[in-house]
Amino acid sequence: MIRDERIPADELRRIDEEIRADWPTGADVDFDEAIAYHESLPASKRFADVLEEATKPLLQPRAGVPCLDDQVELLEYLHGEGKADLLPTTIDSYTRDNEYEKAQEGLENARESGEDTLNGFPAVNHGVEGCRELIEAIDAPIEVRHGTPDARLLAAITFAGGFQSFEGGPISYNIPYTKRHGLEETIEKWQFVDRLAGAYTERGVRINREPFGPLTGTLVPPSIAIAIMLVEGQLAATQGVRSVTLGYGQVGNVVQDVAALNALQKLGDEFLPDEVVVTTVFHEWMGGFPPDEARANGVISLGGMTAAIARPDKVITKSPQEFQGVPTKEANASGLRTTRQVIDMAIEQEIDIDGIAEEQDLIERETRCLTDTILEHGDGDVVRGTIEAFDSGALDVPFAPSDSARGAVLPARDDDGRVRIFEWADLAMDDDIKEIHRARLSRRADTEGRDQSFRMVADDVDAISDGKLIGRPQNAGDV
Amino acid sequence: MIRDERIPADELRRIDEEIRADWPTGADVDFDEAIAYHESLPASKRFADVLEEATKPLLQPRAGVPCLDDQVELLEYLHGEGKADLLPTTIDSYTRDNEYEKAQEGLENARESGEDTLNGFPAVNHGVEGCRELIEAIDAPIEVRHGTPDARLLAAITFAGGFQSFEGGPISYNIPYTKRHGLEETIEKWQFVDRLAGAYTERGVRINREPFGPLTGTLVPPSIAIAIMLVEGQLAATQGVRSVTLGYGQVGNVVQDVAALNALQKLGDEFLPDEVVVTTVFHEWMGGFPPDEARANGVISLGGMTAAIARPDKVITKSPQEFQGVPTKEANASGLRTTRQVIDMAIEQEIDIDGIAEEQDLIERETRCLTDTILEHGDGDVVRGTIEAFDSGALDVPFAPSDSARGAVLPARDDDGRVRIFEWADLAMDDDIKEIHRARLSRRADTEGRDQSFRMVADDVDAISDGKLIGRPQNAGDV
Amino acid sequence: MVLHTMSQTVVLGVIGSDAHVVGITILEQAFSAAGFDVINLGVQTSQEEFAEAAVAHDAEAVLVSSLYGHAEQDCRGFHGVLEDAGVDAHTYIGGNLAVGQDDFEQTRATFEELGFDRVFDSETDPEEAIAALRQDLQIAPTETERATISS
Amino acid sequence: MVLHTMSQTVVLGVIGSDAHVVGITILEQAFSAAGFDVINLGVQTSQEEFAEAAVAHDAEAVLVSSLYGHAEQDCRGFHGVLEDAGVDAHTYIGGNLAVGQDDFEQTRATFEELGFDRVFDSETDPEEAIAALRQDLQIAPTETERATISS
Ligand code: B12
Ligand code: B12
Repeated sequence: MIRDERIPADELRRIDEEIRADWPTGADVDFDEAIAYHESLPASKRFADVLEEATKPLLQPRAGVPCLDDQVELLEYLHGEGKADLLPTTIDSYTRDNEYEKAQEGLENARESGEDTLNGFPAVNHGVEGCRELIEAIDAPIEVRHGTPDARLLAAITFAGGFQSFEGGPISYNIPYTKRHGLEETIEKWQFVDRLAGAYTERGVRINREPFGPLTGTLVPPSIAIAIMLVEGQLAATQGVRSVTLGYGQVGNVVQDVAALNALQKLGDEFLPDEVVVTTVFHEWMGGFPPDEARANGVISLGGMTAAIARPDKVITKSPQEFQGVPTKEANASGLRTTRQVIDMAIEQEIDIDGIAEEQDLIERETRCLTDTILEHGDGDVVRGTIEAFDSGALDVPFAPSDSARGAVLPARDDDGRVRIFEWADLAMDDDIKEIHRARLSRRADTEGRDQSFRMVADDVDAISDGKLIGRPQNAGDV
Repeated sequence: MIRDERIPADELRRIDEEIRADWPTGADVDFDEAIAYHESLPASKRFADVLEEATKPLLQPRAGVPCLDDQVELLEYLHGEGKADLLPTTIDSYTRDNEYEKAQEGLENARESGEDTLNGFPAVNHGVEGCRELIEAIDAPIEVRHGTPDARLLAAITFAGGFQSFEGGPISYNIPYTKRHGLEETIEKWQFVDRLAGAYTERGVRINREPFGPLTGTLVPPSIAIAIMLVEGQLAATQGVRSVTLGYGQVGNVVQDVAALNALQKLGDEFLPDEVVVTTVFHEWMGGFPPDEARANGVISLGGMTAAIARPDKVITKSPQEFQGVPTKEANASGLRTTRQVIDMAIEQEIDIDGIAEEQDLIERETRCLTDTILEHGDGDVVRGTIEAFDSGALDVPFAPSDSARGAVLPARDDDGRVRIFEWADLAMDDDIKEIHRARLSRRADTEGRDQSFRMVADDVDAISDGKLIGRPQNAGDV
Repeated sequence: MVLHTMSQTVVLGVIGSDAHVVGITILEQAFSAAGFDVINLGVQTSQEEFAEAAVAHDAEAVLVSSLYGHAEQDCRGFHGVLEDAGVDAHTYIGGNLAVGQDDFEQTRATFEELGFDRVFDSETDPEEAIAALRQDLQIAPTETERATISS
Repeated sequence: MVLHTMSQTVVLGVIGSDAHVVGITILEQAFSAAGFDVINLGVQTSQEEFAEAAVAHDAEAVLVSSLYGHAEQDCRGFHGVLEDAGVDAHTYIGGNLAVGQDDFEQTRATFEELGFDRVFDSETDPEEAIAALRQDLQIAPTETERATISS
């Protein structure tokens, strides 16, 4: 059984050669040449430096289209018209499944038809050269964003291709993104990704790694997200990563979101080794959006407001077309500018909201229950502990589609709109904390004159897209 | 010289007859018949009741086009698609100048060309019948919004036409809206408007009156706006008005805006007689907007957020096209829905921000300096006092285009973005308060490494349209 | 009038390599509450798995969900696979069926051509789909629902 | 090269019954700071008042502002009035010149036809207008500004 240990150099080389044989473009990767290439890049394209030196939250959208020239045009637009500080390249779903053949078909199809028949940029198929053309065309740092359980080849090619930031992790790109990949398997594969990033780091090219904080995007209780971020941060650090950006997805309650971002930074600094620079990223609401651009702009703005108060290092913006499908570049840029306006109008204001410290304290205590149980399950080893804790249900993620998580925990909002846990299943949590949640939820049930039930959860899932934060019953008393 | 006294019934009748002779449609007004007409209206169209009974902030846009059928269509759209709770009818500029002839030309022009050659609805020209058609077509209360120094005929016709709410007042529709009308003149004319509203009120038709709080819309210090609201509320009460909605325009600093709205309600309740129901209206940012719909949506959302925290009775929304010109109905509805989404997501949250009580206290003290000076100037009479105080400069409004105000007071934002007074001129204010402003502004000057000057004011005027709250110098140190 | 009121089986799943699970979680709960026996195959279900489950449970309907934008590729040949397996069930598809900002009527036509009996967009309320299936299967509403309707 | 550098007079005002004063307040300050003598007529200025002031102060330029959407009506015949009064100055207009969401190129054409030498939209930075006027009047930038440019 694997453990949280650094992959030895020869093992790294062996796997590297093996996976590069998976698709022809793998052959073009040359580590030493890649280091030289990264060294040739200007300071404005060094992701970790730009992010860590920023004095206010940097904005980054999501964006990926199949063809290279279209991707260049898209990113130029988001940089120019959207004023994005950091840029993304979102990878298509076939690549995420390692189906490079299908991705190739889709890419050729897209080239011929001019239509976007893939939902992202197939970076493996574009190869090192294609990636570098993109890096060279855009005067800003670019991150690879995906959702790939086995991202080894993608990492090898995009790192050599000049990308200096890579989203994901063994839990965060497994549990929400796939049904059948075992956790042990994805951890092993991501140890390679992190080790490769660490190898670049050793040579002075600090590749930024960003675990995917929002998980299933749907009412994830902050402590569950943070515990998983801490684990993924630790795994990355073990493999030599020195720039880690921990993520968190907005739940919509300002106090809880600010408290969670504070806790994330604090616990990140505490749990990760001193030589790692820990930054945070806040994702604007990742759950179901309103089917209406005007109302979606309201959701986006609430995210901007929260970011202005919490001041994370980075904000991933949404577009007003989130509900409908992949946004046009105009809509994507508009989400960026709406967010920028709200942040810039609010960030110089002193906005100290009551109760943030208490909520942060609760989140930290909850998170420690989970990190403690992980260490206990693994007899001190975080890899074993994570696998065992998910297995026993002591660690769980709501709405997890994966067979590797129980997905038995159910969240619901309390009367103030904060996300609490309604069904604990086997989640490892102290009784006094459970009691706090229970009391908060029962206050809501009283307000609504109905029992706590899955109906409440379902109502909460739809609430924001229906225009509210809390899924109250339509007619008071229609139990 | 006029005083704050109720117009006697015979005088009311005399003026009424006189002004109704100004334009042919005036002849159709019959007070008793109008009372009967109002009584026939369903509860859903009773403005004062709907507003006063609401449990959350009601939303109202601005909207007016020249032709009746277009106005019906526009309001139906804003009610249906925009989900506006209360509707407006904005009057054109010629009518505001009592140039009914020119308005008639514009109206005929519009009817022929199909173009909106007037910037609003010429209600006097449409007459009692036209107004009633509008009232009947829309299943919601409708307010007359304008900017007319002498609104007597407009009031006579729109009240008889079934409107139950009327914006404006002798100061708020004089100082920001016109150069040459004397204050004594507009007060006299608005005493008639209020007296007429009072006459309806006596007969059971409570006409809601809404002084225009934002004044020049540009960095108006809260206490100046509130003092003027209190005066106009008192004048209306004297004439028999029993439903008064005091207004306030967002300055963009959340703490200051919430504090101002709290102070407005508190002082309104204190200063106006018990038999008057005092409600408040919050205007989303009334100054220059960004020339970009995406960023404008951010400005609008910050207004929604502020409203969710302060919970005024009504919010006047802006559209994302504010910068460009009169908005399309779609853009107008979109401003409503963006605002609604933000309010509904935030209003159930407990968001208690530090420092609101202190800021409110400061605003109240400032306001009392101004109301005290008014009473002193008028030897206890608020009408005389207002005229004399404006005359001496003890009362003033920044950027006032009117010859009746000095317009010598200049505002600037402090380092936290709150609007302070940079140039006091002769404004009546206690020295300790002046000292507080001075200290706050000098902190900002220090931050920016430049002197306080008109340059700072000009930068603040442009700041929000340029994407920031505070007009910082472009390059630090470019003094 | 005696209508079919006994419990009926529907097979539900997300096709292809799509992992969006929240929608089918809500659908499962809604169809169960409406009296159907729901076989939820979860996310990332292949065409063959849908066919096998439909056969195994003698399903009256197969409900396919797709959110991630590859529905068209994932559903090509699906009705052939069902036919080959001998499945004769109503087939519905719903979710976010095209990549990008599509015109839904065109999308509907595409999926009807592929063989689906009904096509739903992502604004669909579960109740709509339940009502449609009841109509297709000629099932009367349950007692309680009738009570609600007539009260 | 010796260019015209002495102080020049511009007449500024908001035409018609428009009361939007903030824009001209900023313009007044910017033109003054740039070395012009500014005669600010304020808001709600009639065509005749513009003409009288231009004559009285021998103005080199007349700057008309309009924000409220009635500019076209308010400016009809304006250049005739100026001519009759014997005014031979550069005429600029700026602000929000049409009601509603207009296409600016069309608006520009409309006001050029009415006789204005230059037409500015409401995104105009005062510096742009100053630069244009300097060009039209062939004025060199002031000492300090030259210093800034060359440094
Ligand atoms: C949450 C979410 C995620 C989560 C999913 C977590 C999980 N495992 O479930 C995460 C973050 C992991 C994710 C990942 C991805 N996502 Co996603 N996601 C969303 C989001 C925001 C909400 C989806 C949701 O849960 N809605 C709430 C539920 C209740 O509603 P629903 O899913 O629409 O289902 C209802 C209806 O559609 C309908 N319905 C659905 N199916 C069916 C079937 C039938 C027969 C019937 C009758 C009705 C019906 O009834 C359901 C219940 O009411 C949507 C955008 C949105 N809608 O706001 C994007 C969205 C669906 N995702 C999208 C994309 C592209 C992706 C990714 C490919 C890219 C990425 N961003 O990484 C990956 C795909 C990963 C994969 N392999 O599947 C796109 C799809 C684009 C398109 N179709 O054109 C969307 C639209 C976002 C966007 N605008 O770009 N996503
Ligand atoms: C503040 C404001 C008000 C205040 C004005 C207070 C005052 N007395 O100044 C109040 C609330 C009273 C008001 C009233 C009205 N307003 Co108003 N108002 C605005 C607003 C929000 C900002 C204007 C402003 O001060 N901008 C800041 C200054 C610095 O910029 P500026 O005025 O654009 O000027 C700059 C440039 O335009 C340019 N410029 C201007 N003139 C010139 C001239 C030359 C020669 C040059 C070179 C450059 C130039 O340089 C200036 C300095 O940088 C605008 C919308 C916007 N822009 O966001 C609406 C707006 C101008 N108003 C509008 C309307 C319709 C009205 C009303 C008729 C209706 C109403 N709502 O009651 C009344 C009119 C009253 C009247 N008789 O004039 C419309 C005009 C519609 C159109 N043109 O199609 C606008 C665009 C709002 C909208 N979208 O509907 N308003």
